[in-house]
Amino acid sequence: MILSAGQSAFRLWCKPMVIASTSASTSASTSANQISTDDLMIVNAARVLGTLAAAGKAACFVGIGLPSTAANLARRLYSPEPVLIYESGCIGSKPTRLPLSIGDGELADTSDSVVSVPEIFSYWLQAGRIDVGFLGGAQLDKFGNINSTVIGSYDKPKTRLPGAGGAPEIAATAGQVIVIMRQTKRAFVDRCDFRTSFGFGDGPGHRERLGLRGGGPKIVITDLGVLEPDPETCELVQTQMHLGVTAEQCIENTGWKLRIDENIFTTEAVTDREINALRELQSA
Amino acid sequence: MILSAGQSAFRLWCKPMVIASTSASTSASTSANQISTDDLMIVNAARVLGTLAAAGKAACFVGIGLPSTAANLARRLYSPEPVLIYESGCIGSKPTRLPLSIGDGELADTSDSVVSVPEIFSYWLQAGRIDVGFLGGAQLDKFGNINSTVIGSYDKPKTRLPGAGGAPEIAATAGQVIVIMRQTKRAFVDRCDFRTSFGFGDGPGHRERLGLRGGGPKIVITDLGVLEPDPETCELVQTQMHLGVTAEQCIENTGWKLRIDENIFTTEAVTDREINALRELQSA
Amino acid sequence: MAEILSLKEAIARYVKDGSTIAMEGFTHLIPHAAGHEIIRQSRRNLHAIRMTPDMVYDQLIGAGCVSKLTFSWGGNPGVGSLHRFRDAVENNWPHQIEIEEHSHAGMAARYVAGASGLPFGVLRGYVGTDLVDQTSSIKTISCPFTDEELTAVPAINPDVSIIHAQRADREGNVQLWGLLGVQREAVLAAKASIVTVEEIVDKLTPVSGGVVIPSWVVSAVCLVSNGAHPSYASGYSERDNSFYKSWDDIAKDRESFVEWVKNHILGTTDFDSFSRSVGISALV
Amino acid sequence: MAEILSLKEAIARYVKDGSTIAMEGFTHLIPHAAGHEIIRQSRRNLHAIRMTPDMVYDQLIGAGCVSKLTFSWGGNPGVGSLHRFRDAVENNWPHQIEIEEHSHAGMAARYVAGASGLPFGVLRGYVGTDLVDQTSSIKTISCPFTDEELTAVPAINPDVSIIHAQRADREGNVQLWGLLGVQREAVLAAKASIVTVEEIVDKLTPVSGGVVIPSWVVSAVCLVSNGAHPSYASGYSERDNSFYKSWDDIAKDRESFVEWVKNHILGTTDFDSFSRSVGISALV
Repeated sequence: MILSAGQSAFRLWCKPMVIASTSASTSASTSANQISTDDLMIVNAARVLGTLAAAGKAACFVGIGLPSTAANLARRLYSPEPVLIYESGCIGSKPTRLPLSIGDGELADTSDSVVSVPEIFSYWLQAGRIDVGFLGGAQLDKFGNINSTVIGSYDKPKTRLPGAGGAPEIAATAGQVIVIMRQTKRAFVDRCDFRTSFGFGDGPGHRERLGLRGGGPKIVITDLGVLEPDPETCELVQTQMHLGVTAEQCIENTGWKLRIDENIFTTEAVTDREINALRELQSA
Repeated sequence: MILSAGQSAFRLWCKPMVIASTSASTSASTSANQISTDDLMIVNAARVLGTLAAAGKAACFVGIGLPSTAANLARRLYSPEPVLIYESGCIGSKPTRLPLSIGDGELADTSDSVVSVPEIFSYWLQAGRIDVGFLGGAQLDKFGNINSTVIGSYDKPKTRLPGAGGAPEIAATAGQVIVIMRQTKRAFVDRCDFRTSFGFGDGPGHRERLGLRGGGPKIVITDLGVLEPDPETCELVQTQMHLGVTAEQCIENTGWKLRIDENIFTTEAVTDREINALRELQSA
Repeated sequence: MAEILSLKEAIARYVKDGSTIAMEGFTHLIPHAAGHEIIRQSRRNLHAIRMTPDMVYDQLIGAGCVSKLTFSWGGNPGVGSLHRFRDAVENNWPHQIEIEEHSHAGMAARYVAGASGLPFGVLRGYVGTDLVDQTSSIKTISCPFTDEELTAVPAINPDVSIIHAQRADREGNVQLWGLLGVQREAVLAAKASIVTVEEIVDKLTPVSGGVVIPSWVVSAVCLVSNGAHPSYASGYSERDNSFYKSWDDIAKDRESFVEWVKNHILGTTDFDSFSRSVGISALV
Repeated sequence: MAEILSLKEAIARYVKDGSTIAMEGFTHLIPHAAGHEIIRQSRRNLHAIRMTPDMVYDQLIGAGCVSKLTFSWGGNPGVGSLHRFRDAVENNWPHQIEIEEHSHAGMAARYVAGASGLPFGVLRGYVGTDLVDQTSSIKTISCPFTDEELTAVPAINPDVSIIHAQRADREGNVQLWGLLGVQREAVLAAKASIVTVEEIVDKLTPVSGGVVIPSWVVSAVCLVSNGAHPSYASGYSERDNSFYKSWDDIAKDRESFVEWVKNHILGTTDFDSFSRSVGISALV
């Protein structure tokens, strides 16, 4: 069964309470504020985090790049703020500018606590203290599994990718996983060449059979819109599209036979407040 | 076979090089410097540590009481100094006065490094970084096993003792163990009521069969003298007596059929330098 | 996020009859005030866990709050026996208590496992000792790579862990320094946690050797100045060694113990009133 | 006790052809100078271990020093691929290298086991991923108490671990602060260790968030100011992000890489001369 809008997790976050006062129709449109597809992904990810933080699910395991930008944007837009945790050992980081790397000194200097790398994975991630993990990769399959290891075969790879990093245990353990990736036929595949991070595996019940404690990939934010897993089949379904994107575009840019939610709707336009906060963050 | 003097470990330490310049016949005899049996044990233990430190075996796991006093006395008398490690997490402590408890703030304040209690046992003791461990207890048996758990049966103890603490793993893992205990028939028993810390178990080869990595109890320092394990039978043998102590006294105060080393000799008298350093330490 | 509560309210909310509690502190930062409040609220059938049960656990046991004790060393450091603990084990007074006995290394491994979300910890420990025969919580485990036999111990995950720390900020972030013991692990292993602090400040400033436990892993923070007495809080107070010595006389005798608890704990309303009653000053 | 040596002497003494080496640093404090010296001394057949092999491992691999790489994430953070690493894996240039691939959580557990003197570490990890099929160094293990299945990974115990730290004293005690990564574990797990430092001082003063690695667990301390460049040492330098970016172009092409190594590493005598050669200033 395709998700009804009522079941869809995005219903929770498409209208975060704290930005309800901003008119939903206010879209940022000045030329200085051209909204890129990166901006769209960042803002929508920040909204999810804002809603999760409001629900008390605030501890967010962040990687550098779009996730870090989104998490720091959420810190500026929402109250309560999400708690940012970086695998370099920083807990409760409140950087005043965007960190350039996961080991940026700014992260350590602005953290509540800095711990060793072994500890961040044992006492914090493995212990189940992380509510939200961000992941991305070279390939995402229809069951939300991610490949960041190799394109082609493992022994004779066409492309050797960086590898697992913290991803396998984030995917297994975080309360839920938010995937941020550009939606292309090459990246959104029927089956990953290599399963680096486990999503829903081969489908319903697979996570449970393996005893994984985290909730898995609950939302995939792309440059075209949002996908969410059908709660019955675990297959990722397009549930939301950015303004101007068509269902055909989504289908064309997906390597599996993508289903479109019957109640699909358009993501709320990026507001001035959001884009201004983002620009401020990026220029800090 | 009884130890010959040449085989006996004490040959190594009865004349620590750094005090060789002090006349061996200089005994401390002023009334202000009455030598107690505690003093005798402390000074002799400090000498062992001094010799071990000179041989590069300097990392010493210390408990409060006589061991801590002996270790700190050795720091004042010998160069290189032993490195003092307390189970409260202090590594390389250099207290200026004797700590009153294992958690004395002075220990933390004067340490090279303060780590958590889990870490002191995993990264430091278990990893085999401790050269010397001091132990004591309510009962010591002829194979150097120690009881600090119960007198009587475990379920209906006549006397409930404090228990294991760090002792079992110190006994198993330290490069060697120095036992400091008063020699009495009640304490020096044929077999411990409870084996809290493993010495040589039931005799030769037992440590090896269990795969224990440390050297076990190599020396027992008492108020009467010194016992060492016979390298063939592993049984503790009296190898040294303090001035004025007789072999009969040692035998009478030992609960097993104590053997006296044929080359037994008298511990070097406590020197002025030693007792003065000890008094200075005690009054600091 | 931690709530700032009165100690009375925090104990009432989180410590229930039958709870498994851990009150940690390795000589330094022992949460005495919280122990008193548990006695005042007449909690019963507690499973009390602690590496080094000392005076405050002696009080809990003697006051009849404890039905099971899990520990590794139970004594009055530098003084001698815990008389109430001994009376309970030796004579079932005031009632029988079950004991589960470990070594420090084993207890530390158990807390680390608990804090890490693992069901067990692995160590080189207990081998050859009689401790293994007295509990089902010590088992052997084989290394899947080397076939070597090691020891496994089950994770500790208390219902509530209670610690004392130097200070917290108004958001409930907790800072402690000096000897850290196993307190962070105890908090991270527990389902709920209470931290008594010397001081609540607007902003935590970094302290050398200090750690911060973020508010979001703590349940309640309670302001109890000098709440570790007769233990101490580095930077705020010194250990009251004479109080530890005087405990020996108070606890030796059932009547004097009962009288003391009646007058100074049950007969007082909080730690300040206790302090006035026993004549200790909150300021050092 | 650590000896204070020139980096040239330390590498010559401790890094041999065929050695297993770990050069750790999590974005912060990466021992680049030491990596260059290994290339300069033409070490071959190294088993190189690192959680996050980045530029310096790319250099070692491209220069033909490495026959096996054990790692969890191999990329140029914030920039992209490690071209020499990819060329080795994809095209066997300059020769074939064996890879042993893990996740961060698994590598951290392996170092912790190594530092703790255990043959293996336990974690919730790798479950459902294809990583388990590619190495014999990931196995399952059952909890002896709950029967739950977990993952075991073998300890890492390098022949030599090399790290960079802020400073040391003249006795070779090492102090580092800021993001600590897995460096302390790498040193404690290794049979020998080399630490390059920004500065050697008379006395180490406490630093908030700092740790001290005592001299007696370190083999050699080498003064190499700015020796982490283009990584950084908190308090001494900032990350040279443009250098990381420029590496992409240098390493993309075999010829430009070979030329770069020839001119700037093989053609220089030490890190100062390298720095002059590439035009970086030792002072920030």
